Amino acid sequence: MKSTKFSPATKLSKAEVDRKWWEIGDFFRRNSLWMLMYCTGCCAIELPPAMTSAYDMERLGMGPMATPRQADILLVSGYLSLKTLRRLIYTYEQMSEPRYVVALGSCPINGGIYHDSHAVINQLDQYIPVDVYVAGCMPNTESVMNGFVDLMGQIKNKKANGWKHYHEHFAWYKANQITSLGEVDVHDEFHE
Amino acid sequence: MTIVNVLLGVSVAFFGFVLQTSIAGVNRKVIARLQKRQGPRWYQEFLDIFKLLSKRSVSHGWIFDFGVIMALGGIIATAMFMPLTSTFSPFGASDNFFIFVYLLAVGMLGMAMSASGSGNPWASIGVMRALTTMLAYEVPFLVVVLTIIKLSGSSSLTAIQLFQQTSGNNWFLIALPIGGIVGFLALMGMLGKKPFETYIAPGEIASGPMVEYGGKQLGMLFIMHEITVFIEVSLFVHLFLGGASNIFEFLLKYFLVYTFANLISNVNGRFKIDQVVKFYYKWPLIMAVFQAVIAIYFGWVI
Amino acid sequence: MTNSMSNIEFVNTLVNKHVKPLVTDIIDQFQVGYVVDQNEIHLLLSALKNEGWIQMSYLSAVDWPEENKFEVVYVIFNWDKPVYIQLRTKIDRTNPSMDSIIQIYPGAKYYERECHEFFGIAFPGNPDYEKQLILEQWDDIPPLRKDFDPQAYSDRKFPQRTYTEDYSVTNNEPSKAEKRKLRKQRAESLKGGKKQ
Amino acid sequence: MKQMKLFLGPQHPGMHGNASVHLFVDGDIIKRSYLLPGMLHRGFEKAMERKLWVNNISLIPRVCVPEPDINEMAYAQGVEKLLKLEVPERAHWIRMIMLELARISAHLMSYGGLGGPTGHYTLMYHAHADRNSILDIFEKISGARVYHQYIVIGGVRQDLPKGIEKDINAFLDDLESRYIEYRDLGIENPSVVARIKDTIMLPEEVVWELGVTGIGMRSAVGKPYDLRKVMPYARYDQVEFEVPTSTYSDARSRVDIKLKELVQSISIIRQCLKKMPEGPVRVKPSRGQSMRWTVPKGYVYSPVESSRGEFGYYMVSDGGTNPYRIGVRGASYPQGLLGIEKYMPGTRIDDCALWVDTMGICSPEIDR
Repeated sequence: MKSTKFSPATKLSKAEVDRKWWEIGDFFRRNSLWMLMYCTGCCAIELPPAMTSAYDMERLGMGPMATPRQADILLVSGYLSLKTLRRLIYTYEQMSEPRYVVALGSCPINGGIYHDSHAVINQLDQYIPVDVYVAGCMPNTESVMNGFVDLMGQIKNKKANGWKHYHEHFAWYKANQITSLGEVDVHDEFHE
Repeated sequence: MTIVNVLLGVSVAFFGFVLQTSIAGVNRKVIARLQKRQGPRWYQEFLDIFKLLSKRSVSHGWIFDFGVIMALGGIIATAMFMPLTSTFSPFGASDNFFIFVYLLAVGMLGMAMSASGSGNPWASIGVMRALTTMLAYEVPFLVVVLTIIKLSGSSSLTAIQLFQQTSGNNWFLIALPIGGIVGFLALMGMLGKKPFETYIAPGEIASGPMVEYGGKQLGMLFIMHEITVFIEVSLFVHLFLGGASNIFEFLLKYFLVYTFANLISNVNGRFKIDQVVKFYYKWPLIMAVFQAVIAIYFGWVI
Repeated sequence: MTNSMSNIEFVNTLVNKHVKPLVTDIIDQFQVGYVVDQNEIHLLLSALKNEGWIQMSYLSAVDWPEENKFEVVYVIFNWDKPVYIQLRTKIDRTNPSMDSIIQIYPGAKYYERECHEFFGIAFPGNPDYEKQLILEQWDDIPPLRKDFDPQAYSDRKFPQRTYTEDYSVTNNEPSKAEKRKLRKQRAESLKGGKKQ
Repeated sequence: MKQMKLFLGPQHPGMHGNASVHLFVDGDIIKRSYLLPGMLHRGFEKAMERKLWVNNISLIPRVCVPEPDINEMAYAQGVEKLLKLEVPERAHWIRMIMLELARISAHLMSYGGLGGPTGHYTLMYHAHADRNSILDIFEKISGARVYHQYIVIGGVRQDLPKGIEKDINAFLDDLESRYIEYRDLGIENPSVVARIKDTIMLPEEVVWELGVTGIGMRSAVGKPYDLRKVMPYARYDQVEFEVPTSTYSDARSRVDIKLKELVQSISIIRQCLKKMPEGPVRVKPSRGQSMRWTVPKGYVYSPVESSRGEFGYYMVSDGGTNPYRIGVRGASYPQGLLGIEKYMPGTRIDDCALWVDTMGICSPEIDR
C-alpha cells in the first residue's frame, strides 16, 4: 500500500507548481520584512522604540531600509497631507513587488483628529491599497509591533494582496488620486 | 586546469558564501548584544537574501542588469582561486596574490558600471566614493603585502602560509607588527566597516551605489558582497595570521577577525570621504613604508 | 532684569517718544502691546531694534472680516531687557498690502511669505513673497481667512469613509436602565470572590 | 561645471521628519539649498479656531511631535494670562517636572539622532533605550506615552501617582551614572569628533540676523539667554540651575551644550521633587460647564523655552467660546527656512544631515 504522505504527486500542473513556489517565497518574505524609512506623520515617533532596544524589531527579521526599491513595507505613519500623498504615491509605485502597506494611527482610517482639515486626506485606501491598519492616536509600540505580526499572518494566509488589487483596479485608484490631488505628479521647482 | 579544479573552485565559492552568511548572521546577534538588543535569528541573512531573490524587480536598461551579473561572476571567479588551508587550494599553486587583486577589481567595476547605469545621482556619488576609498586603502596595503612577498620569497598564498607555519617563523602579524596594523586598517576599508564606510552611508547618500537596486538584483549584490567579504577576510587570515593547517583553524581565525572588525565598526562613526583619503595616505602609508624599509633593508623582523 | 516693571515703563517712554500709539495694552511684566498706524510700523521697529529689541519672534496676521480689516502682528524681544513687544496695525482687507520689514529684520522673510500664503497679504519689498511655501497647488481662497470653511473643502475634495450600519444601530441594544441593572448584577456576582 | 540637483528627503534616512532639502551641488560642495516644508501641514491654526478652548487641549500636543509638553505649557499659560488665573502652587512644580522630563527626552532623542548621519548606530540605540524609560514614566503619570494632555488650563489634569518619585529618581540616577559613557560614545569619540568639530558654524551675527534661539544662540553668544532665566515662568525662579554657554558654535559645541543641559535638567527635577508642596493641582478656569467656557477679550503671546529654542503661541480671543486666532511660533522656524537657504551653501553633502540634526530642526512645528 502506498503511503499518501510521502508519495510525490504524479503530475503537477503549472499553476500548482507556481503556487508551491509562491508559498516558499512567502515564507522568506514574511520572515524578512524590510520597511521603508519614511516618516510621513507623527506616529513615526513610536517607531524608534519599536526599532531599538526596547522592543527590538530586528528579532522578527524586520529592519529599516534606505530607499523604496529595497523595501517591502511602506509605513504610512499617521496623517497624510496632500503634499505628502503625492510623494507617497510616487514612492509606492517605485517599490518592487510584492509590496505591503501598513497604516498607523487613526488618521489614515477616517481622518482622525484632522477630519475637517483642508490639508489632510480622510481615507487612505481610496488612493493606495492598505493591508494592515493599526488604530490609535497614537498607537502604542506594542500595537505597532502587533500590526507587523498581523501582516506576517496575512502573508502566510495569502491575504496581503493589496499590490495585486492596485494592479487590477489601477484606473479606480488613479481616478481617486486625481479628484483629490488635481495633479498627481510632483513638482519641486517652486523655489526657482 | 581540469574540470575537477573548476568544480572545487565553485564549491569553495559556495562554501565561502554559506560561511560568510552564517557568520554575518551570528555577528548581527553579537552586535545586537552590544546595542542592548536581542538581535535576529542567526540565519536571518539567508532569509534576507532568498527573500530578495523571490521578489520581482525593475530593470533600468541592460547595463544595469549586465553589471550585476558581471559583478557576481567576477567575484565567484575570484573566490575559485582562494585556498582554504595550506594543503587545500582549488587551483594548486596558481593562488597568486595578484590574481585576487586583479579579479576583485572586475567585480567592483561591474558593480560600479551597473550602479552608474541606474542614472540615480546618489548612486553616482556612491560609486565615486567607493572607487576613491578603494584607491586610498590599496596603496598602503600593497606596500605591506610586497614586504611579505619579499620576505617569504613567493607571491602564492599557499607558499606564504607554509612560510609562516615553518618552525622559527612567526605569523606576519607578529613578525611585522606595524605592517599588521596597516593590514587590518586596510581590511576595515575593504570590508566597508565604520570609520571608512563612506560609500554606503545611508544617513548621507541613501545607501550609495545600492540606491536603485531592488529585488533580484539586490539579492545578487548581497551574494556578491558576502563572497567579497569571504575573500578579503581569508586574504587577511592567510597573509597575516599564518593561514591554517586545517579547516577548523581557518574557521576560528576567520570568525575572530571578522567579529573583531565588526566590533570596532560598531563603536565608531564614519569619516567624510576626504578624511578617509587623507587618513590612508598619511599614517598607514608612512607606517607601511617604514615597515618595509626596516624589514627589508635592516632585516629587523621579529 | 531685576526690576521688571521699570522695563515696561522704559518701553513706554521709548515708544511714546517716537510715535503716538493708538492703544497701549500692558499684559504682564514681560509683555506689552501697542496698536499703531500702518505707516509708523517701520519707524518704530527700526527705533526699537536700535534699542536692543533685536529678535523678531513672530509675524502674522489676524482676520477681522466685520471691520473689513486685517491686523498684522509683529512680536519682538530684547534679551537684556526681557520685554516682548507686540505691535499691531490694521490694514485694509479688500486689497491688503503691507511693506516688507526684511530690511530691518531679515529673519522675517519666510514669515511674510507664509503670511501671504495663508492670508493673501502682499508684502512689497520682499523678493519671494508670492511663491508658495507650505501649500501645494492650492485652488481656493487663502485658508486662514475667516470666510474659508475647511470642512466644506474637505468634504468636497476628500472621500469620506462610509460606515456600515453595524457600527451605529442601537435599537436592539438594552436600554440604559437595563444596562445599569446588568452591570449591577455583574458587580454583585464578582463580590466576595465566590462563585454563586 | 554644471550643478547637480539632489533631494535630501522627504524619503531619506538622514532626514529627521518629513521635510525635504533641495541641494544644488558642485562636486561635493553645496552651492544652493532650500528647505521644502509643508509635508506635515495639517491646518492647525485653522483647526484651533474651529474648536472650543477646552477641546484644543487634545489638539495642541500634536503640533510638535518629539516634545509635546511645551505645547501644552505654552497654550495653558497663554490662556491663563488671558483669564488672569492663578494656578495652584503644586501644579507649577508638577509642570516643571513634566517639562524637564520632556526636555531630557528630546535631548536624548536628538543626541541619538547624531548617530544617524554619522553612522554611529550604537549611540542611537543606547539613547533611545533611555528615552523609552522616560516614556514609561510619562505613561505612569498621565496614561499616555507620547501625547499626554496633562498640562491643562488651570493646572495639571491630576496629581502625580503615588511612588512616582522613586521611579523618577531611579531613572535619573541611572542616567547620571552613564553620562560619562554617553560622552565617550558620542562627542568624545574621535571618529565622531572628526565629523562634527569645526564644521557647520553658526557665528554670532548670523544668530541675530536669522533670529535663532535656544541652544544655537547660547552656543554662539556666550550669554545665558534662556527664557527660564530671563523671564522665569512656572517656578523656575525658585530652583537653582546654570545655563551652559559657549562662544564658539560648531556642531560639537552645540551637542556639548545639549548634554550639559541634560545634567541641569536632572538637577532641576531633583529640586522640584524635594521642594514640591502638597495641595490642590487644578482650579476651574471659569464657571459652569467646560464646553461653555469663555475667555475674555485680549491678545497674548505666550513663550516657553523648548529644547530647540523659544516656542510660543500667539493667541487672540474675542470673548467667545472658541479662540479667535492662534498662531504658533515654531522654535526651528528661523534656522530651518532662512538658515538653510542662506548658510547651508558652502558645506558638503556629508554635512547636510548633520546640519539639520545639530541645528535642532523639527519639521512639524515649521509646517503646523
